[in-house]
Amino acid sequence: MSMHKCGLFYTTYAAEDGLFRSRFQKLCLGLFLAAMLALPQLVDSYAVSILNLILIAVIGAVSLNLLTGMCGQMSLGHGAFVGVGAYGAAILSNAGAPFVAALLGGGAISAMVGMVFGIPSLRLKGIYLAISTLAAQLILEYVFLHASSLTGGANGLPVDPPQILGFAFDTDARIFYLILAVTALCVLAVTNVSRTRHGRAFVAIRDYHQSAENVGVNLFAYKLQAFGLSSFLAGVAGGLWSHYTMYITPEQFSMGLSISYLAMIIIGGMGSVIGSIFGAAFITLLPEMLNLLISSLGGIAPDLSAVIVPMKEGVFGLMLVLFLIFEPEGLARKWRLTKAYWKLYPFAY
Amino acid sequence: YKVGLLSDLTGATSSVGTPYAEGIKAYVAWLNENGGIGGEPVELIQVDYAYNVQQALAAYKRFTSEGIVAMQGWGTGDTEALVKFVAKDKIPVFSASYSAHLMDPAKAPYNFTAAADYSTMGRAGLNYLRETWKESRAPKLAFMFPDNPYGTAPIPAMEEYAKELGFEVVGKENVDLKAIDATPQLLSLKKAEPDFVWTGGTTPSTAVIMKDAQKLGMTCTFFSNIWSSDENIFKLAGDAATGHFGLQGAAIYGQPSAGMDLIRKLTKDQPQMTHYVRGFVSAMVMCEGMKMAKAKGEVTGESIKAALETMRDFDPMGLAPAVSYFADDHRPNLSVNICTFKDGKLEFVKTTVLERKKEWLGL
Amino acid sequence: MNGSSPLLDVQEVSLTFKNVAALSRVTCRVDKGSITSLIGPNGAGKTSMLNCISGRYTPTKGKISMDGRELTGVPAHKRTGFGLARTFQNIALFRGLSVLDNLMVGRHSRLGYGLLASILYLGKARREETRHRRRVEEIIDFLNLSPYRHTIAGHLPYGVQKKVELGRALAAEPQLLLLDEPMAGMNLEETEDMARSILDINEEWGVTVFLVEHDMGVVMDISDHVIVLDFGRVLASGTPQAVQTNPKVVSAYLGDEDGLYKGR
Amino acid sequence: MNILQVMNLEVVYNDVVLVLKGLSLDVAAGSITTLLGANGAGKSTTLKAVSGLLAGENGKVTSGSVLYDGADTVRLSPEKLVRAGVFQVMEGRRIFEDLTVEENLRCGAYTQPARLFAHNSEKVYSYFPRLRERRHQLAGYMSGGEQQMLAIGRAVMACPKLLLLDEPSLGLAPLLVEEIFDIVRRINKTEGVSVLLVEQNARMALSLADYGYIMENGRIVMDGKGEDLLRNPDVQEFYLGLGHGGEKRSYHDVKHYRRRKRWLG
Amino acid sequence: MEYYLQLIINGLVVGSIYSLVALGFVIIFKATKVVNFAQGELVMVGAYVCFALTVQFQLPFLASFLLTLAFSIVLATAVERLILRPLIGEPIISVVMVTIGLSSMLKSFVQMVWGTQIQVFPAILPQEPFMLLGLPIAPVYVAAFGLSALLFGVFSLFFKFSSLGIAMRATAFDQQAAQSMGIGIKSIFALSWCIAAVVSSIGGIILGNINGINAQLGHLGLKVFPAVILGGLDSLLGAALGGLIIGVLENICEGAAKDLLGLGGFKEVASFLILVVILMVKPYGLFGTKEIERV
Ligand SMILES: Nc1ncnc2c1ncn2[C@@H]1O[C@H](COP(=O)(O)OP(=O)(O)OP(=O)(O)O)[C@@H](O)[C@H]1O
Ligand SMILES: Nc1ncnc2c1ncn2[C@@H]1O[C@H](COP(=O)(O)OP(=O)(O)OP(=O)(O)O)[C@@H](O)[C@H]1O
Ligand SMILES: [Mg+2]
Ligand SMILES: [Mg+2]
Repeated sequence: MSMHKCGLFYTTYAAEDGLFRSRFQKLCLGLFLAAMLALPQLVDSYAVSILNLILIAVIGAVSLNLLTGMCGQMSLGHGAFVGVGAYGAAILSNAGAPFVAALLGGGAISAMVGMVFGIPSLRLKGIYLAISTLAAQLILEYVFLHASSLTGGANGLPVDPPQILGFAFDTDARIFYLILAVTALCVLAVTNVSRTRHGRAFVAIRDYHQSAENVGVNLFAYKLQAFGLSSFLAGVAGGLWSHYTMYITPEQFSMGLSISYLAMIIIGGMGSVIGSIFGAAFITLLPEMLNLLISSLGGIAPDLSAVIVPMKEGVFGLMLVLFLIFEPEGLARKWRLTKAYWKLYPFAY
Repeated sequence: YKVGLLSDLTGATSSVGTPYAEGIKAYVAWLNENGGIGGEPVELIQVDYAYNVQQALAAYKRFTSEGIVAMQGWGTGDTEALVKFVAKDKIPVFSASYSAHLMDPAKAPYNFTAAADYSTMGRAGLNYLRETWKESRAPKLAFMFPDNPYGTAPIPAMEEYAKELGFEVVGKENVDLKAIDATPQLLSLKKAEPDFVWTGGTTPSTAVIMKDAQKLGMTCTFFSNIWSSDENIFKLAGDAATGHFGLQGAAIYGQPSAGMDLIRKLTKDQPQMTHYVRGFVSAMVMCEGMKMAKAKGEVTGESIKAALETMRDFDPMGLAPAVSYFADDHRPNLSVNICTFKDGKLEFVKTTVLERKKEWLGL
Repeated sequence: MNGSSPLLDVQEVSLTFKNVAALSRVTCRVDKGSITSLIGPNGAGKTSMLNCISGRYTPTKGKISMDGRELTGVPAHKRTGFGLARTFQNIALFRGLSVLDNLMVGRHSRLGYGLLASILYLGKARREETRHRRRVEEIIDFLNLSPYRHTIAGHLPYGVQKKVELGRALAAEPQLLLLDEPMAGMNLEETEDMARSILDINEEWGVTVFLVEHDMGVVMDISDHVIVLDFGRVLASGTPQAVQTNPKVVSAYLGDEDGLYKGR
Repeated sequence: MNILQVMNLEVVYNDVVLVLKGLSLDVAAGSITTLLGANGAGKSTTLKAVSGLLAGENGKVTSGSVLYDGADTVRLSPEKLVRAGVFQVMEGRRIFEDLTVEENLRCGAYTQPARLFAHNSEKVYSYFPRLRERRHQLAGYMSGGEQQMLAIGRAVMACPKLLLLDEPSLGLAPLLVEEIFDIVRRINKTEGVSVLLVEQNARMALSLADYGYIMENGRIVMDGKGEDLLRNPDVQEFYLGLGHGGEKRSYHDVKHYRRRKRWLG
Repeated sequence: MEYYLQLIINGLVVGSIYSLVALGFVIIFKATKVVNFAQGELVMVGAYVCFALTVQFQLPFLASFLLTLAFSIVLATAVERLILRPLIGEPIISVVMVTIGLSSMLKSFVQMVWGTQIQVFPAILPQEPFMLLGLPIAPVYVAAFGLSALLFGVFSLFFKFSSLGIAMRATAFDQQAAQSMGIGIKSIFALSWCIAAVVSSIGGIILGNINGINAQLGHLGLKVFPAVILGGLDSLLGAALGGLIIGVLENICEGAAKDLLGLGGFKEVASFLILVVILMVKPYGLFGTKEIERV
């Protein structure tokens, strides 16, 4: 009879610190990635495009989670930071920069703008800061519209699909791989930050800024770094978005976008990277599911669907409310519970 | 044949988006009962995108994966965002965003509209006002519009044309779509004493402007574009609206024509907004293109576009000025219905027809 | 007294809020290697004093220097670099972090890698993390916190939280440890435990301790030197024996003589 | 006659953590009764169970009863209990920092008719002259001792019959500890308020109290008259820090082994 | 010069609407520490209900006014009970998000019941403007101005001197401690929401008189943020003045940006821009209570 170890034991700190601690987890990840890679071949382009939207949203949500969930600085202007990246990348791309450079450049511009709007965090806390980021949202929207020589103003800005080394990512399936890769990198980056010095400092600022300062965390510098990194990633999401949609207008980066990012991290679970992924998927899928439902109802009972259509926004609101009331830690907690259950399976008790 | 219908039923523009979509659906339903496209029905797939670009994009992807051959779009943001997609996928789109640059096939090869662009409307309005101007001095003109893509779109073109016609432009002011007060802007205009003021917002914001202007005792005449002067203007502005002008791309409910009789029949004499009529026309023009394509062979996005580009002076049952498209010019016409606000009603005045000038295309 | 070179030197420090003088011209010193206690009635300015030293407040007047280096004007977050660490009167843990991470944050200023290294988390960052983790584990062992290593700090019992806070301060490997009422709200057993830890820190690790505490039993027992504040002024200063018999201290702070043991 | 009788009380937090495991105690009318115990033993929980404040923390009484003046109060809301004369001074003072001293007192007097305010506040100011000086100051800026005085002052305003005090000496200077305890004694003597006192400072508490209970892990493990408990060798060792000869131990002598003696209960 | 003077007066006049809505916001915040992003939607619902009663059910205005207030009370109680009470003690962002969710639900509710069409209010107030320093002012605005002044006065006294008002502030600071004083925090919460909803409905009725109502009316709530933050979240005076200041600033900016910079459409952004600048100098707004931060 052989003995199996029950539970996990680590022999080095590094192993305990690893992202995927057991062989089983690594296997799952491998399977998941393989499935993702095969997916565009298996499903239709609508499904792939939804996946693309989700993946872009994941970057936005994960980056907002870094700022709001981890560092505790609530931002109502994240949509605009995505917009800065979108415009930045589009302008660079149109000026002839290669895609990767444009994407990083857009992120960098967004990071700078984000840091500028992060300056008030030096003095403002809580809701006061949130409102000042709302100001950022409105000011940036104004700029998108009025700097027409750069942004095309009201008419918007066309962008070509991304090209790397002559290969054009011009179909949903092709660009999917590109977006998937970038998203994976961004998620990895945030995960890494969260388990190192900077991530801990961010959480420290969130939990008790006075004592964070006394253990040597430079509050302002770290808040700015959080704003900077978060908007950098938001900018990358924006760059992907602009290259994916190939046409950007100021309306795409309105306050509604900021709110839906917040909804994503709330529903996913504040401060949790995996939660942001779930949240992004949930919020992106919600209107699609409702629309599908309404269309299918439309076939059966057209009168009913007329009543249901206005309920869509209500359902979004209701979801938000229900999650906050019944699952305030979001989908991330559900995930943890499921995982804990399977880890001990079949010896769950 | 499947046709996508992207509408705003719940979002920021839902108050006009809903009747527009109703118009489209009414026409298609009627068409299907009367033979469809050469015997085949048109199946509308409606999606409410709540005026959100991302949802519009997702909806469009769903349409394409369901195999639509054409699409009825709606607002500025979503139409613009889809320009490149529809071009690539070869799906002709009729939208209710009448930006001039969508009329240029070089920039937006698969975009069509059933009504003249905002710039043309503005020009037509100016043209009419200039014609009726009796005094010897140059008429003074001012603009009031929301500071958004839709509001700013026609302004440069109108300014240029106004100069050409001998207007003196005396002011430009922004009034937000959600404004509840336009006094500061009007105060600033009042100094310049304009004779005519362009209002390029929505009906509520136009109503605010008209009321505040009346309150301030201003005597200027307002002329407003297609989205800012529907039947609600009297409800909101009361008699402050009387005597001003609105520009329309389609008939007003009740304006006699064959098409209107049909609409009356379909709606059982329930009055409909002009947006309904315009949606009706938009669907009609699109279906006409599909019929033409069918007559030549297969109905695909590409063939519909080709067929539409051979369309000459198609009369949408008298509900709107005749429509023609060209391979290098997607302006349906350069005709604009001028109407005035009188006795609590919109009243048709005349149709102004401008020359199809090449240099105006896309501007 | 062990050693007489001052580690911390407070010169004529005054601190005023809108109209309250929390500290007025306080001069005192903490000798290297000693346990020095700061006592005084509520509102005397003890916490304010610690706040001035740790950089939370900026004195209106006066100078504070540590090991000969001027502290005044140095921002709070840089003072860990001077070898300064503190705990708080009301528990100020990072409630959402595990005990281990709380202590790792305590080491924040000793980790040197930058944001980019954090993002990539390769080579240098990884090595440093492991190295410092080892050190932190020692502190965890020392304070008997191992059972709670991965527990979220906010879920711990009060007494343990107080210890984690001490651990977090220790993680910075300070020369001077400022403790603000570490025994408040603890029962005898925990008080003895905490006192023992403080003595060990002082004796074995050679850390100088500046202690604010109302438990006279502890203060008089473990301190080398006691400073008494009253209304923001130094009322008395000296050995525990000298201070507890000082009539001014008795009437302002201790009450009758067995006030000494009122602490316990 | 007992004003308070707690019988076999069980309290559960978050539906999982069983904190009180059948606790029973009595408070005689007009007496001071003290409840001692280690950190986390459940002292505050006991008080909250009596005053009805458990619900706010996800706590529930799962069995047992609390009789106040002979009537079961387990299901009563805190506001009803305050009106009936049970008032808890919570751990950590919990004053309303952005209200002034006087406004804090008005909160304390919330259940009392407005006309009594002047009289009662006069009484508080006579107990705590320092509060009178500061009546218009924001309470948040006061020192710890003053805040504790205010917290007790608020209780006086409510004219309770049973006062529950949770660690009133926490963080107070020795002189003030004495002062606070004096005042508790005065309130008890002059107004006949019964007091249930939870304290870490066993020496003070036992010398003040008529009767004392010692709890461990959610149960009472020992009880007796105040002075009896003071003389009990176990209490002396574990709560008073005295060696076997009754002399004060030095902290230097406490060795590294962890004493974890528990009474069996 | 007269032009600028008129701009200022007009700003004050329009600002009084902002003040009115802001007051409701501050009342909720003061008693429950809830930052209510659904304030605009409360206003909207009030307006719609009153519209439905007067126009659709043909009730006399006074009756429908009172019924509207009654409805607000019911709505507020329900909202407080079902949505906000479970969130007591949760972090600020959760509360903000729940009110955002609430605003979506209210908007959707209005669209379901009344559709998306613009609805027009019966003219309750006289329409004839009167002149103030050469500027005609509609009576609606006078009503708003008077009402916000009145509410400001009443509630300032209420929060300062009445037991209930003080108890509300105490509850906002520390619910459990308030409970231990015998303050029934549930009724305090319900009450403060009711008051705020009533104030909002009145605001909605006034607003409906200005330019009809549609489902986008709630956007007004966004306007209120600069006002309340500028004044200080928990200050009634701040809300009252903040609204007026924002009104004036918007007007001045509209004029000045035009005259000096040639920028159009600056009005909407201006208030937020100025807000950020002011907050940098005064992080708790003009009259907000500074958070007492002691360690
Ligand atoms: N941030 C502040 N703003 C205004 N006054 C303050 C502030 N911090 C402290 N004070 C005042 O300074 C004085 C000293 O307070 P401090 O907290 O230093 O006292 P303490 O000696 O630590 O008292 P305790 O033993 O109760 O902790 C008090 O009167 C207090 O009100
Ligand atoms: N709200 C709560 N949720 C979950 N557990 C709790 C809660 N409050 C207290 N506990 C747990 O119940 C136990 C008893 O707590 P209680 O506060 O009653 O102890 P105590 O005897 O008053 O201790 P102290 O001396 O620290 O005040 C502790 O283990 C504590 O962790
Ligand atoms: Mg202190
Ligand atoms: Mg306790």
